[in-house]
Parts: sequence; structure tokens; C-alpha cells
Amino acid sequence: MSEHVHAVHPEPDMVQLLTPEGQRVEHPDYPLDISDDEIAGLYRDLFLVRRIDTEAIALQRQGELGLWASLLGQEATQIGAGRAVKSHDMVFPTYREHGLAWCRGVDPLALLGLFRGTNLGGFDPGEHNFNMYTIVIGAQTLHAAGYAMGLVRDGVVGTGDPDRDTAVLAFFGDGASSQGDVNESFVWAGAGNLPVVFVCQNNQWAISEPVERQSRVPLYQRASGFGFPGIRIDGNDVLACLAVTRKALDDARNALGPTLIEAFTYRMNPHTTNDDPRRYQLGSELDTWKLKDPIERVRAYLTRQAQTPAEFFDEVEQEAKKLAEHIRTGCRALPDPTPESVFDNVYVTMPDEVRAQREEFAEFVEAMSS
Amino acid sequence: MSEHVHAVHPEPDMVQLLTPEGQRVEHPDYPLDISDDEIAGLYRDLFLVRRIDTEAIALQRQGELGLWASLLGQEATQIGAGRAVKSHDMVFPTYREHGLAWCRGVDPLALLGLFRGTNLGGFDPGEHNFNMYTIVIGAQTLHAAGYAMGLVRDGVVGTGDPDRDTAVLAFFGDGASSQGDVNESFVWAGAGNLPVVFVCQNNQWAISEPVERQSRVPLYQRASGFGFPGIRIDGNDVLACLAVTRKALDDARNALGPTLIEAFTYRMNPHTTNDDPRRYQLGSELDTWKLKDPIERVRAYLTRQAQTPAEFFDEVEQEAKKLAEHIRTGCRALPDPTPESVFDNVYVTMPDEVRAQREEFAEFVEAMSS
Amino acid sequence: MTSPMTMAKALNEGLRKAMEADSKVVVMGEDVGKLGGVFRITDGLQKDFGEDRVIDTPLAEAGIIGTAVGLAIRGYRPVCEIQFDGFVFPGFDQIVNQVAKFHNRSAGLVRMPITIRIPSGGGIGAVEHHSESVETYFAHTAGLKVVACANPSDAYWMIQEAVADDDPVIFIEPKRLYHAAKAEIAEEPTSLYAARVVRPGEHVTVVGYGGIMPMLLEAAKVSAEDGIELEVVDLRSVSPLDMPVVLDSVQRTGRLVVAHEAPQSFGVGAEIAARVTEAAFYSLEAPVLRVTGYDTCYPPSRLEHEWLPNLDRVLDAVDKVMEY
Amino acid sequence: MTSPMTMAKALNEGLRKAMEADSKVVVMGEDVGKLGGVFRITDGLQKDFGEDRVIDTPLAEAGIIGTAVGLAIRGYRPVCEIQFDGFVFPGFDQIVNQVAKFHNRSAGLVRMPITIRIPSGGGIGAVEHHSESVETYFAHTAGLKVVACANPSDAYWMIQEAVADDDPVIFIEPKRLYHAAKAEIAEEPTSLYAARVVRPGEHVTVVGYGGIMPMLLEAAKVSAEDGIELEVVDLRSVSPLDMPVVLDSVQRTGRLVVAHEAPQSFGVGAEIAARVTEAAFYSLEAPVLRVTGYDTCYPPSRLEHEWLPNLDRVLDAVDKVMEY
Ligand SMILES: Cc1ncc(C[n+]2csc(CCOP(=O)(O)OP(=O)(O)O)c2C)c(N)n1
Ligand SMILES: Cc1ncc(C[n+]2csc(CCOP(=O)(O)OP(=O)(O)O)c2C)c(N)n1
Ligand SMILES: [Mg+2]
Ligand SMILES: [Mg+2]
Repeated sequence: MSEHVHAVHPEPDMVQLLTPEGQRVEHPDYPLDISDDEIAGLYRDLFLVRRIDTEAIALQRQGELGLWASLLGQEATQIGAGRAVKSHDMVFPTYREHGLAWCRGVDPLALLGLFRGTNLGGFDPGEHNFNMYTIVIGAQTLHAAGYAMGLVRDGVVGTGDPDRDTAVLAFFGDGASSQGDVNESFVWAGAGNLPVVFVCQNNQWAISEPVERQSRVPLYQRASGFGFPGIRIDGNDVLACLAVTRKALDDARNALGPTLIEAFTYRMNPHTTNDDPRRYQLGSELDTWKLKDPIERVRAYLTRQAQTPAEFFDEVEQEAKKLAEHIRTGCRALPDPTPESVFDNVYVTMPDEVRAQREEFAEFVEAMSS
Repeated sequence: MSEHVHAVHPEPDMVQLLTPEGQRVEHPDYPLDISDDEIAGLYRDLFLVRRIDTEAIALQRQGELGLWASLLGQEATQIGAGRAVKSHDMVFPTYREHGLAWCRGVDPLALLGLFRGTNLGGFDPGEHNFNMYTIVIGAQTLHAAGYAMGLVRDGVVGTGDPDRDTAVLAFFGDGASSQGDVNESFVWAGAGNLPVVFVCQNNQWAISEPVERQSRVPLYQRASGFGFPGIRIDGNDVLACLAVTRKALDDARNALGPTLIEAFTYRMNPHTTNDDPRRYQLGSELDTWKLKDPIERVRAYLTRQAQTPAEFFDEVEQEAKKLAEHIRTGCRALPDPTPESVFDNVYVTMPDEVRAQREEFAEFVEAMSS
Repeated sequence: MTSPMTMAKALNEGLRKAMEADSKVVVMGEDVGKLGGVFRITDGLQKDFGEDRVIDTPLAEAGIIGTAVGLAIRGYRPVCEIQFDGFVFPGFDQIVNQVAKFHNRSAGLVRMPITIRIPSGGGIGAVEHHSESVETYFAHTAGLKVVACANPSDAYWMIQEAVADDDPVIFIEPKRLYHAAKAEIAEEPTSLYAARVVRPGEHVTVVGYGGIMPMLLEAAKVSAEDGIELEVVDLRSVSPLDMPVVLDSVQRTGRLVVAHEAPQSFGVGAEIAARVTEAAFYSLEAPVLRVTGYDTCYPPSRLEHEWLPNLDRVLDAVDKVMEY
Repeated sequence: MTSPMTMAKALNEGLRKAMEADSKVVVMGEDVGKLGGVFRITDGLQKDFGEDRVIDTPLAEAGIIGTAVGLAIRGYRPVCEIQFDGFVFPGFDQIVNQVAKFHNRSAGLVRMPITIRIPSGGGIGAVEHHSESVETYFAHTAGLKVVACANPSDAYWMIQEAVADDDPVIFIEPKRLYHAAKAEIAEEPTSLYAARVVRPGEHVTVVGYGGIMPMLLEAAKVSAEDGIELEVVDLRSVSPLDMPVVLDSVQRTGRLVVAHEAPQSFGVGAEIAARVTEAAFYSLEAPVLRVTGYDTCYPPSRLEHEWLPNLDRVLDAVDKVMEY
């Protein structure tokens, strides 16, 4: 049986503001007024989160992590969206949004515990307005809709006060688009005119299944039947993602309702470090997508158009080295959870029967360790 | 708080072939070549199923049925679709499709057991190619998609042989459109190009909730985002429903994929005999819809345009009387299930532990009855 | 509370009190607004608290629970109504994988003070899926608490305590008692997770909860006429279980019968039997017997009264444990 | 079968045999095609049987189960793969309300010969939702059968028997044994619903199933060194339970320890304890003790080996029942 070849290809209606060659292009609906310094800032984000990813993969290989879900190739979507949300907006990621986490100020180390098996989360969602990673495909989209219902009830939508008005950003994948939960979240968002922006990172694959298994039409079109706009962007174009997400978030904050953004991108690494794409993926497809790399095009723009000095890139490289070092040493230093902690936080108020089991358990751990 | 007034109203794009006044109108995409005799046949169906409904309601009032879900006002959708399917097609109803059941040759009495509490089904789905009534909202749409997958695998789709090619007809309600199951069935049907025709009976209400709680755009539009056509018909126009469903079923049989038909109609009775619509429904809305009665318009056509003789209507009335009598007497004669039957058919092969319980149970029933 | 009221009314009043007590409490579900729910438990609440706090949701249980999770993250205290027991299952994933686990996943940083009301059990002559007993599924799920009210006074107080609880609570409402006998509302609540001896007796302990409690008390009356005194315990909380109360009783009677509507196998009765046998091995004169629904699908309503645990079966079990 | 093989390979071979035996058997799930499933259990099947019989489905468990129901109505025999235990819940409604009840609803006219394969349990260092033990939910559901294989030979035969069964079967695959020790495949199958004494012993009966069986056998070895002979029973079928085998053993030993990974409360151990105590009240020298997962969420993987039932806890329980 021949390898799968994707039928769906970037369409003319796909919003692009920066070509793979690094040319700025204008889009009538999405004018983006951005300085070269800001673009350099985005480059830094992209570069650093890729380094985070690289380090995590290395740590997994060395046995320091049990698993890692790589974002390679999807940096632009995450940084573009991550820089479009305001700090008081709320963000609901899947398990692959390390770039979003970075933009929300979450220390990369705080992401590793989940993959190392030392905890199930690792950071305070409230502190960063960044929800826990959600592993059950699609579940977080309903949480996002519910959170948006809360915003409406709190009166922080459509007041006209930019510091007050708040929106929700919810990420999910192309495979997730098939889940009942995701479609129900569209029902709630549409019928309730909720201030939520859905970003579907269409990286063309749900593990081994090409996006065509989920839909024979582009995923952004899913939204219209639920009563809100859908739009496809070049997911490897950080500027397009920034501009379009910003606009969608503004609409949401202004009580104009939800938007679905399909970020057309590609998963350049295996699904996770456990996966073996050779069983289902064409190497040649990777080659074509390499030419659309989300970082290269920004670098090309900065060097060619913005005359960004070489020092800048060196500085970022230095910063990346430091960050990598921080992750390498920090990961190994991550504290193992204490056995008894298994019983903590199952309930806010621990029932006696659970407390009794906790004590029995403690004795065993005692005995085993002694 | 004021009573709810529906915002959504019949749209220009709603297919109508017979006006409320009984005027035949043409639709470019849905030419319907039908004789006056055939239309008279449809009148007979409509008239008889309404009588079945009336009798069932009466039986519920008299305590012979525990509950009844009335189809009043929705006869045209069910008869139109029911006469469009071929006997070898498979039909998946909800719990309100007594008109569909009639078209599938199911004795009305076989429907009563479920509502009387003497059984959970009452007829052989295989014999009539008519699935059991499904009470869990939306669940049957996935069954329909799966059955359609079976048809494809059986090679009875798109062969060009009309006696061989088979399609599936799946009914659901406006409220059901919000369920994950229904949207997942759209995913399967679209991505798999399955031979299934979905009919959403939009009777404007999900118990007390107006359709606007489920969607702010017309429901037929839901289909396009899943990659197949959606169309709205005048659900009180039996000819429109016949023509459009026939066309959609032909497409399905010819491997052209699924269609969603939104039948725009109105629930003229309470949700069930337990319901009290005065709490949420405007009486005036009922009055407007009375003018669009699905039976009156056919009668008007037959009398005014087709010069159908009065005898015909008398005959149908006589037939209805007989049918009513059949239902009244038959219902009371429905056998009560034997207690032990509770244990039958839980499994094909009854486990010993269940058999043991069955014997213990039998003893008690013995004791209690003696 | 002065005048006696039905359980339906008591729940309605309790919800009203809960909403008055905390502006973050929102009631959500299918038809809970103008209709007041198919059982009228939320009757009048939308009128008085508005559409923002009494929410008619789209028709999807996963959506109801999933959006409740989001509301909880935002600091709300959602009370979800599942229209009938059998329809909780489309929301099962959100309950088991999110509601139950979120607080633990977040190391205690995010709370899920969600109450999920489930009109439960049989006896009302309903059609399929409208008479299920689903409590065991939730009791077996760490992170959830499961309670069942059995009289108007408990209904009034327990719903308020459940809503005020910072842990998620599955609130089982025995629908066949909604409009059964009216009763006075106690001045003070009993702790939500405490079992209660509703009738003292020296010979046999009979434990149950929810819709069958009146029948168990009836059994105690009948049995007393034969000189056998049943000590009837209303568990009130299925998870956690208030074992001290049950064990104290069994230590005195030496005999235990557990009753519930849910199918017998892998049900609540099994857990109680296992715990009691372990904790009171030498006090038991007889094995713990179970009087429950059978291991079948819920029957067509014409047969439900034979199928459901009834007086005869309870008395028979009592005789059996007495014979040991 | 000649050469020894792993459980993963045995399941793959068993599925192949089942597909060869009946052309109506279709395998469906996420990534079961080219990838052969994340555990490679369906490796090579799509290549050999084609995309019509080995179906990569859209990513939705309700859809996988719901379409399997439709295929069954059409006369097919679907084998659904749930990618990991924790992801069965989105499909829970279709399993409990449709797969389990359809045959009964139709008065026996429509069968649901559906096998739902669930790679289950912990011990593989996975992230959340990938180590759950979900069997009890299904065992408590009338209409379903629940089995668990614990060695390659059973895996090979049981999957074939499950697929051939006209009732729906929840097929629990202990993923931590997929690539554990290879073993010979028996010439003949053992009945799918029969428990098996895997090691005879006179002092204490130890009952378990699935992923912990090797540990229980290990415990028996260690315990034998102290002169305490454990009779180890592999249930194989969780529902129905093969009580005659368990009772026969307990009648001889008088002592019983039940072990499983699933949380203790309202788990399989409770049901076995309740039944054994009722049926063998006078033969029991000690209460039935349970060694199980705790009533908590599944822990982060760094703690799973402390959390899971282990040798020490089994031996401790054995000591306890011996002390009575
Ligand atoms: C409900 C559920 N089913 C199955 C899985 C197993 N699983 C993990 S990731 C994945 C594929 C997800 O694909 P997609 O939504 O495109 O996201 P991506 O991994 O490509 O970012 C699957 C099937 C899961 N986590 N949750
Ligand atoms: C999963 C599920 N949730 C809730 C219910 C209770 N219920 C029965 S009918 C109904 C409304 C259905 O509305 P719609 O889909 O429009 O169908 P209609 O009754 O109007 O024909 C509800 C909520 C159910 N049967 N199943
Ligand atoms: Mg993807
Ligand atoms: Mg409706």
C-alpha cells in the first residue's frame, strides 16, 4: 500500500503576511503595523521555543523524560497566537503548546514534570491565565467555552474598556476536530455568542492519520455551520497568525462572538518521541515543508529587509544556550514527588477512608525503603 | 419574562412544492412528476398517521399508555421521507417517527408497547428495515453512519443497479443537532462519503427550548462544514419532502455521498403527554402554524385542483375509523410481559449468575402472586 | 422551615437558598429555565435569578459538564441538572476525566465545586433510560463524592451543602420520592457525609439509601410485628461511606442486609459487605446479604415493581440472616 | 503454535485468525491501519485484509463505538480498539446505552457481537489517562461481558473467542504485559469465561486477573519459601465471574486475598468478597482481604510502582489472613 499523499494544499484564501522567502505581503483584511524590532522579538521567541523543544527531545533520549510531544514546525502558530493574547485573556492549550506556554511566562521546566512523571501539571493556571495541558483530545474546548460564559457573566466582555474586556483562546488539533466535545464547544460558542477564539493547529496528522480521515473539506469551513466565521492562515507565518488572532480576539472582547482559525502547518517531528512516522509518512513531504520553515523566513526577512545586525542573532543564540543549560540542569533537579502526595488533592477535604489508606500506604513505603 | 418568539422564519431558499393554500409550485432543482392518485395516496398516509397519533394520545389519557410523543404537525416530513425510501433502504428513527413507521409497514400496535411499558421495542427492525426507536438523543445517527459503512462494504452502493443500491435514512431533531454524536456522525458521513441522508425535523422546540438555543444559523447550514450539502425544506409540504429526500437518497445510493435535509416544521402538541407548553410556548405561534397544516393543503389541492371525489375522503375516513378501532382494542389486548422475561435477551448466552438470579426471582413472583 | 413540603419543593427551596447564599452559583441544564426542569425542581429560579444564573443549555450533556468545568475554573459554582439518570453517560468523560481529576491534576490549585444533580432510579413507570441507578459508576471514581437524599428535609439541606462543598458532588435525587409524602424541614442540617440510623433495632441492620428508604422502614414495621427489630440506616452518602455508623450498628446486631436499586453485581452492596466483613468479621453472625436490582437491563415499566427491591425480598433476606 | 511469542504478537495472530475465520469481522479504531496501532497489535492487518476491514477511524470514541453498533446491525462483527484505557469514556454512552442494551431492547432480534479492545492498566511509565483500570464500570453494566488476558496463550485464544462471541465483550489487555516474557501458545483454548488455577496451594487463595498475575505468581514463590502455599487463581473473566472455581479453592484454603489494579472501593474485589462470604461463610477462617490500587487518581508515573499492588502488599495481606 502506497504512502499517503496529502490532497489538501494551501489555498488562495489562506492568509499569509510573510512568504517562505521572507517577503512581507499585505492582506486587505489584516493590515499589520509592526516594527522590525517587534519582528525581531518574534524571531527570538520562535528560536528559543525551538531550542526548548530540542532540549526536551534530548532529555527524553537520555531517559530523563518518559515522553515528549514536539512542536517542531508549529512554532509560528503558537508564538503568533501567544503574542496576540493579552495577559488577562485566558488560554486553553492541548499538550503540544510549549510555544504558547512560553508566551504566557511559564518556565519551560514547569512543563517537564508531566513528561518526566513527577507531576500531572506543574504550574499555576491562574497565575499565567494558561490552563493545564489537556491530554483528552478536545476536552479543553468545552472548558474554554465555559470559561467564556464566565467572562460574559463577569461583565468583562464588550464594555469598550480594553483593559477590562477579556477573551479566551482555545487550541486543538486537526484530529480533535472530529471529537464531539469540540463540535459541542462550537455549538455553545455560536449559540451563545461567546468570546472565544478557536485555533485549530492543522499539522496534517493525528498520529498516523492524515487530516483527510477527519474531513474532506478544509477545517476552517467547519465554523460557518455553527454560526461564526472560520479562516485559514499560513500556520508557518508568525505574522499572519499574530494579525489574524489579534483581530479575532478583539472581536471576541468586543462581544462580536467567536472565530475559528485554522492554522495550516505541519508536524515536522514524530507525533511524540514514541512514534515511528516511517510507517505512514512520506519523507518527501517533510522536505517540501522544510522549505516553509516558520523561523527561516523570519530570519530571511530580518537579514534581507530589516538589516538586522549579526550580533542580534548571536545574542539570541547565546540566550538559547543559557536556556538549554537551564533546562538540562533544571530537569535533572526536578524533585521526585513524595509517595504520600498521591493522596493529596484528590479531594479538597480528604475523606477518612482515603486518609486511612494514606496511612497504610505510608507504612509500606516505610517498610520498602527501609 | 416574556414568552419566547422565534426569530428564525422560513427562508426564500426553503424548498416548497405545495403551498399552504394547496397550490402546486415548481422548483428548478426538484421537479416532481407525481400523479394525483399518488398525491391522494399521500393524503391517505397523512390522514391515517394523524389518526394513529390521536388515538394514542387518547389511550394515554385513559391510562392505557404511560406516555406518548405526538407527531402532530410533522406528518408531512415523515410521510414524504417515508415514501421516498425504498423497502431495501434502512431507516433510523427517533421516538417520534410514527409516520415513518407507518410507511415501513410497522403495525401501529407494535409501537405502543414501548409507551405502555410492556416492552422496549415491539417490532423486528430487520423485517421492516426500520431501526428500533432510539431514546438517547442523537445516538441513532452514528448507528446510521455505521450501517452505511456496512452497505459500502457489502458492495450495494454505486453499482448502478437500482434494485441493489441502498441508502440509509436517519432522523433527528433540532435539539439533537447539538449532541456530539450527531456531529460525529456528520464527520463519519462526510469524510467517508457514506450513503446516508440525514433529516433534521426542526419542529422549533427541544421540549421547552427554542431552536435558537441550539444554533443562531439555520440548521441545514451545519452540513457544509462537514463536506456535504444541506438543504431546508418546508417540512409541512409532503411533496417537497418526498422530492428532496428522493433526490438525496438517489445521490446516496449512487455513491455521491450524504445530504442533510432540514425539515422546517412545528410541534403542534406538547413535547410528550407529560409536557406543559403553556410554560414556554406562545399560543399565537400555534395559530400561525395551524394555517400551514400539512394535511389541509393536500386536501385543498385534491379537492380544488385534482377534483378528487368526496367518496375518496369518506373512504379514508372509514379506513381511519377502522384503524382507530384496531388500535383501541389492540392496545388493551397487548400482552403483559412475563416477569421472568426480564432475564431473557440480556445476553445471547445467559451467564450462570444471571440464571441463578432468574430462578430466585421466579420464586418471589410465585410467592407474591400466590 | 414551618410548613411540610415535598422533596421536589424542598430541593427547589434548597437551590434557591444556595443561589442566594453565593452569587457564583449558577444552575444549568436542559429545560431548567422557563419550564423549571421536567420535574420542576428549578421552578421559578430563572424568573428570580435571571437567565445568566439559570441557564437553558444546548442539548448535550458533555457540553453541560464541560462548560461547567470552565465556569469552575473561572470561579463559578455550577449546579448541573442531568434530565434523567440514563442521560448522564454522554457527559461521563467530562465527569470522570475532568471534573473528578482536575483538582488533583492541578496539585490543588484549581477546584471543581460542581454539583451534578441526577434524578435517579425507577418506580415511576417511565420508558427506557429514565429509571437507571448510576451511583456506583461515580462512587468507583476517585475525586467524586456521591450522595443521595431520601426525604424532604435531607433534600433541602443536602443540596445546599453539596453546592457549598469545594469538591465535586454527584447528587442523586430519587425521582419517585419527589412528590411522595410531605415532611417538615429540620432546623439544622446533618453533615452531608454522615449516615443516619432512621430506626433503631437490635436484631438486624438494614442499610440503604435513596428511593428505597420508605420501603425499608415499612419492612421494619412489618418485621417488628414478628418480633424482629430492624435497625434501618440511611447511608445518605454513598462515597465516602460513613462506616463507623454502619459498623457500630452491625457490632450490635451481628446481622446486615444491604439494599439498593442498582444491579447487584459490582454495586454498592458489595463494597459495604466487603468492608463490614473485614472490619467486623467476628461480630457477624451471618453473611451480609444484598437485596438489589438484578443483573439485567432495567425492565419495561410493567415489570419494574417485581424487579425493584421490595418488601418481600427484604423480609426474606432478614429471615435468611436470622436463620444463621 | 510452535514458537513462543509475546502477548502483543499473540493478540496480533489471534486477530488475524479471527479475521480469516469470519469475513464479517472488521477492525476499527484510531491508527490501527498503517501504524498497526500505537502498540502494533493490529500490525500488518490492514496490509493483508485491506482498508475496508481494518479501518482508521476519525478521532472520536463515541463515533467508533456508535458506528460499530450500526455495523453490527448490518451483520458485521466489529472489533474496536480504544487507544488507551482513559479514552474509552467519550464512548461510554454508546457502550452502556447502546452496545450493552440493544440486544435486550430488541427482544433478542438484534445482536451486538462487538469486541472492544482496551489496552489497560499501569506500569509503563505513561502520562495521565494512559494507565487506568476501567473494567469495573463495564462489569457493573448488564449486557456486557468483561474479560482480561494475562499471558500470550490466553491472549491468542481469548481474543478469538471474544470476537466469535455473539454478546458484546470488553476485552482488557494488560499493556504492561504486551512485551513481557514470551510463551508457548496452548494447542486448545480454555473457555473464555472460565477462571483458572495457575498455581495450586493449600493455605491461601489469591485471586487476580490481568497485569498483576505475574506478580501474584512471584508472591506465591516467595511465600512458599516461608512454607505458605498460595493457590493462585487467574479469573480471566471479570464478568461473568467463574465463582465455582474460586469457591472450590476457598473451601479448601479457607482464606482469600483478591488483588487488582483498579481503585479498591466499589471494585471487583468487593464483589468477590461479597459473593465468597455469602457462599462460603462457614469455610472462611478470615475475612477476604483486598490488595488493590488506592482510592486516588492514578499517580504521576514516578510513583506508580509504589501505588500499584505489589509483592510486599500481597505478602502482607497473606500474613494478615493467616493470622486469623
Ligand atoms: C479522547 C482521546 N482519544 C485518543 C487519544 C490518543 N491520542 C493522543 S494524541 C492523538 C492524535 C491527536 O491529533 P491532533 O488532534 O491532530 O493533535 P496533534 O497531536 O496532531 O497536535 C490521539 C489519538 C487521546 N489523547 N484522547
Ligand atoms: C442524551 C439525552 N439527553 C436528554 C434527553 C431528554 N430529552 C428527551 S427529548 C428531548 C428534546 C429533544 O428535542 P429534539 O431533538 O428537537 O427532538 P423533538 O423531541 O423536538 O422531536 C430531551 C432533552 C434524552 N432523551 N437523551
Ligand atoms: Mg494534528
Ligand atoms: Mg425539536
